[in-house]
Amino acid sequence: MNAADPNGALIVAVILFSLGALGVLVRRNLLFMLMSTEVMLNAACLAFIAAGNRWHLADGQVMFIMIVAFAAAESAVGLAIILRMHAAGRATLDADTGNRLGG
Amino acid sequence: MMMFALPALVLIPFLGGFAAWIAGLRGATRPAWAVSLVTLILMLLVLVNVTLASLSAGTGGWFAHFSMPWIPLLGINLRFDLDGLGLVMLWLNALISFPCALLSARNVSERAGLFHFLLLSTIAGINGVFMATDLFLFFFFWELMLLPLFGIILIWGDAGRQRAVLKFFLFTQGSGLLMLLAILGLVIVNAQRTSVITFDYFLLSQTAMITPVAGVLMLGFFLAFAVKLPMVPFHAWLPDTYAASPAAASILLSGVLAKTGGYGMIRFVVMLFPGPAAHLAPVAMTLGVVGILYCAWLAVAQSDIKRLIAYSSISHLGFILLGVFSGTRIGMEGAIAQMVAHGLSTGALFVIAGLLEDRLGTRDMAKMGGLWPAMPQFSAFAMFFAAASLGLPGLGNFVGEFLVLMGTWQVSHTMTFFAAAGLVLSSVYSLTMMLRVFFGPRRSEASSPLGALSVPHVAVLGVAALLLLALGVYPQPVLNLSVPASPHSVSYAQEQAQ
Amino acid sequence: MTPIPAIVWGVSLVATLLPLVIACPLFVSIILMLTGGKLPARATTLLVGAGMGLCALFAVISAYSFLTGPDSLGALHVVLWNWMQVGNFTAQIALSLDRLSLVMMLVVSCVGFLILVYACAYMYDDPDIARFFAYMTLFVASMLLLVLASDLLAVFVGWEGVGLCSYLLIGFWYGEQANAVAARKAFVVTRVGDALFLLGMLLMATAVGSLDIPTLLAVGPHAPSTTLTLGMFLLLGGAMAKSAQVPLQTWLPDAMAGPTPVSALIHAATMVTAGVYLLARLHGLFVLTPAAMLACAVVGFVTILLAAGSALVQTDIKRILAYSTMSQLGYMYLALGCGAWHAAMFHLVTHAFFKALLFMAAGSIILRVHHEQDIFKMGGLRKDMPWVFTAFLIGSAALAGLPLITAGYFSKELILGSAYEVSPIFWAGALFGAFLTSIYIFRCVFIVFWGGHRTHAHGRSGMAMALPMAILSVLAIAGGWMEMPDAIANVHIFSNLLSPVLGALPQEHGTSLLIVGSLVPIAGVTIAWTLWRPRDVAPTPAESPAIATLRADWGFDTLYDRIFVRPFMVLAHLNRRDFIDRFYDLIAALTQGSGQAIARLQSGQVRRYAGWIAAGTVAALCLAV
Amino acid sequence: MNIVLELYGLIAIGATALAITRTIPVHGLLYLVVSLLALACMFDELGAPFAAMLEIIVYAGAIIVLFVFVVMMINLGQPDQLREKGWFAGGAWIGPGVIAALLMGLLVYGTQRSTMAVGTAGTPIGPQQVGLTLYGPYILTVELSSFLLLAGLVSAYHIGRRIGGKS
Repeated sequence: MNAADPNGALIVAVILFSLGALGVLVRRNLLFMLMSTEVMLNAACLAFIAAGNRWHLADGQVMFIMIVAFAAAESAVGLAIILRMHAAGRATLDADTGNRLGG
Repeated sequence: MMMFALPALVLIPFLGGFAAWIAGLRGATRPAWAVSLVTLILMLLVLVNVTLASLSAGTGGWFAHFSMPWIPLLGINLRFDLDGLGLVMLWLNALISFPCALLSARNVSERAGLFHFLLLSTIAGINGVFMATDLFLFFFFWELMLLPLFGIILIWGDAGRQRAVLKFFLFTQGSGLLMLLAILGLVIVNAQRTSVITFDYFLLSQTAMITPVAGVLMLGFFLAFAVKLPMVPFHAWLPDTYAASPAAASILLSGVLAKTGGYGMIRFVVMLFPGPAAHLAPVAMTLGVVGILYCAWLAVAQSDIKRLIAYSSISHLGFILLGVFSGTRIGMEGAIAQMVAHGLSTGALFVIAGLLEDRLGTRDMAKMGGLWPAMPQFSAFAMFFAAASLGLPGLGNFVGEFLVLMGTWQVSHTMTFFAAAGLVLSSVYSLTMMLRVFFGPRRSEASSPLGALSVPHVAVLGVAALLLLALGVYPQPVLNLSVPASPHSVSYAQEQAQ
Repeated sequence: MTPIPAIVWGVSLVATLLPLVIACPLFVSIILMLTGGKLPARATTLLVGAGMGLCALFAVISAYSFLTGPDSLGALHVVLWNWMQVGNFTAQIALSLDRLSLVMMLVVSCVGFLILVYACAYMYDDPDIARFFAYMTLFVASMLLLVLASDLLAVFVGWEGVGLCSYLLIGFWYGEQANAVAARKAFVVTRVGDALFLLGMLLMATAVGSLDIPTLLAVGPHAPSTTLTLGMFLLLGGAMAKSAQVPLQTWLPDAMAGPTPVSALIHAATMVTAGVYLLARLHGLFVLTPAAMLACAVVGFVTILLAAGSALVQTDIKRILAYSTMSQLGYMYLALGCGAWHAAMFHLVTHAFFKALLFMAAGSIILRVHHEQDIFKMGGLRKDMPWVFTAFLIGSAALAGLPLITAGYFSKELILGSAYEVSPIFWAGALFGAFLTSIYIFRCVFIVFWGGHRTHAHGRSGMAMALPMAILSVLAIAGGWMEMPDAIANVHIFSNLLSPVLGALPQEHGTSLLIVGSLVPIAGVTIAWTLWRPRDVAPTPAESPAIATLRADWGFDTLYDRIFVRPFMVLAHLNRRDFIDRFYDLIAALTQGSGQAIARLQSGQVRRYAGWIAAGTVAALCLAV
Repeated sequence: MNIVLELYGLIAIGATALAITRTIPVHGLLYLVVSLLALACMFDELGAPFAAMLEIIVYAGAIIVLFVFVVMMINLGQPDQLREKGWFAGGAWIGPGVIAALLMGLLVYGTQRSTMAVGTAGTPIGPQQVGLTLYGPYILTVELSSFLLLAGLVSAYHIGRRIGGKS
């Protein structure tokens, strides 16, 4: 396959990252915040892969694998917390009520 | 014997304090009190011994010396030297500490042992401050005298004590830090110059004379002592602290502790950095005058008797600043005489205020009034000390104030003029205090019967009155004795060697 | 360490007695203080009588032996001890007796003795009699120190000492708030003068190097004239406050709150004249500063007229006497300002006699009419108390200066003569003052002693009160005969006595001045009679706003209250919590506030944290890019 | 310019934008899957086929399914939708929008300032190469991520444990 232009990929990564950040900041629903985090992680992956392509090294993909592992752990824990909050009787998944400890 | 007398003056009260603590562990008040009194008497005996030996050595210069290595690596020694100024201050401390111990017996019923321990530690620290000639040791004692006092105020003070102690702590420790920096700076400068690390006062004084950064270093010392004295923009801690302290601590604070500031000004600012101090003098004197007037003015408006005395005390301390920085011998002598007289008169006034608070259960002068018939003897004493505090000639304070004014007059007529206006204001607040507390119609029924004074009170107030009178009519011995020795004069040790 | 200087006892009798003159009342005072009121009243009065008697006796003996002694023209010094010696400044506690201090010492000790004897009876029933006499004797001791001290600084000890005793005695009946307030006012106002005095001393000490009065007089004239003028102005300020001269006069009328013997001794005979004495002692320097002398004369001149005007409308008998004291002191200041030292001293002496007498008589009246002091509530007392009436009449005559028969006449004529010498305006003003004096004092006499009864007098004045009054009555008449103008009789005992110290008496003037001066008091008495002679209706004080102002001391009190006292107190109360302290509190509050503001960031809201992280990233990128 | 790459990029961006603005979680998740698939295609275009496969299998296949499970378990309903709409009030966008825009602008500026030259045309990097690198120089990282996964496992188990006990 032909090597693609990593610049374009980088811009896409940046836009995706910003969108993810926007999601985290805007959404009050914990579920969507976790999803936005995933988006940000993916954007980082894209940047790594693009860089790996540019230098023609496998390290980019290694980093991708690490990120995937991290994302898996993070979403597992995050979702567990959401479940727990739900089970504890928290009516909504509103993140802004998270400061009322005791749930 | 003389060799070990100086460290003994520090060790005796400190160890005595431990003994009092142990004696008071059972909860009984009496044994702790007895131990503390015995300790003070022992200390007094040692002091008498030192004084006799010093007098035989003649006036001027350094009387006694003690030195022992402490941390040789950094050139820190346990070094004590005694000159006339130190001796007079030691006497003041010894005299003031007696009423503290004598009268505290009544006020303190809880944890008396601890109280006596803290009190005696403070006294030990003050003694050390007046003798230490190793700057590190000086700083050590400087802190040692303050820390127990925080404890005393915090445990036995009145309702506003926490805030007061916080203020006291921030001011004194903050300024103490500046002094530590100045000490270290001086040591480093000296080490660069002579490649010898030492904290010795006499050696450092050589460097202090010539170093170009002397001005900055001096400011560090100056600020620490200005806060302690206190000088006017830094006085805010004092009224709160005095008002919140238990009687013994107020007496000690106003009687001696404030004088450590004046002592430090003489020994570590004017004597150590004569050049920069002369440059600073107009500022310091102006602040002194401002303090005299401003605090006298504030004193007039106070309704809390302890705060009134506190402000009057700051006002009088302005004279010390004025005298020390007047740069004249006469002003310096006046400042020293003022320190002694002020220690006695203000200490006595705080004894009186403490007793009033004790008997009436309030410090608010609006609730007093017409107390003279109820306690004539006591009121007469109050009148005496009020007169002393307004600078009545024939009493000690006048000697100090007159000499200070005389010294100031030679430097600036304007400042003297304003300082003399302070004399008028001092009569206003002193007499206002008398008017509101003792004269006028009886305003309230006392919470407890007012009765006669106890024997210790009469003794304490009587002795203070006699000493003030003696200082007022025949101050010459004190004036002769209290000449501060210069760091450049031959030290006692060298003299002995010759 | 210098050895304690041995007390230098002079060989002569005088040198031995002189310290004792001061020590006698001082010891009495100390004993009374230490016993703390436990002595019975009889023992107290005996002790006081004995102590003061000894004091007066010693004073008379030492005066006699001094005048008959070898150096009766010079001065005798008794150095007690070195007070302070710092650098090249030395102050000694030393007494010196010359002819000037001798006169003053005699006045203080003898008049003092008489007044204290009177007071023994006056205060006998007061429960606090011991305290009263402790203060009184302390006052006499301080006053004698003031008079005899040879060092200005030691004079200052006495100066402040009498001030303190005056304060204590004005506020003696402290149960009344007003008395204690008046006492404080007296002390503070005189303290203003004391501060000026102190500054004057500092100036002189710096210029001359010593405060020893003989040294000052010897070396002082060589000082620069501006220094000298300034110094004399400052000392004059101190003297004026003590003598209640305009503009520092406001304390004296209020000082009448004290017991009447106090007013007699302190606020008429002795303390208030201390300023006159001081200036007379320093006349050698004073004469070199014409500006200060002129100021002194003007002050005296103004005071004469203002005080006489106020006295004219007072209703309180003691306040009338207080204003008259002020006015008479004005005469002394006028005399001093005109360089008539003899006249000033002579008037001081005669004034001490007749004013003490007047106060004693007034005290007797007050005591017997149940402490009523309003003259319009008295009346017809001539028949109830003939002897007191006689004494009061003699005192009034002397105060008014009725010609030939009274002491006041001769001393006032001496002053008028010297005033004419300087300026006819001074003379005319002083003469007008004398006119007013005779009006106001005889107004008082006619209202109090003539007319119908408006109050009931009881009891009798005892022997101890009558005798001093009798003696002073004699002195108030005969005291003037020791110094008469040549036109009447060539008697110059007083001026001859003082000439060695004060210089020769200046040349006298013709008899025309004397005649005018004699007629004016008589005219005044006549006018007083026409205005206030007994009528059918009871006299009432005239009322109008102008008179109210006049009665309130020309509004000086209100003015000072508005200008100084009230702003001072109001501002002090506004700033009671100390704005510097507030400033530190502000710093503390700011620190605390910012801490809380930052703590609020720790909200527990994940989104906010994320926002901050993002913002931080943006900031970091901004820096990095 | 590689048009295909840009196209995939646009799809990813569009899908993501839709994903984060949905009010119904399942819709959001579906858009997210689309976005992930587009990204996988980009990976493949960028010469990382192994990563593309992993992206589809692990991300889209495992993690998103986990999300779906959770969505099913917490059973969100109509009121939640309305509330979500309420949370989208205009004001809520301003702050985050500004920050995100700034972030984007800065990152774009930063990455484009030093333009990356198009790399040397090379063959795609296969799984073998990746595996060798992973278990060669990066072995320590692998171990660390195993810790991380273990920790995630334990904590997820611990947090979720008491749900049953409570009901």
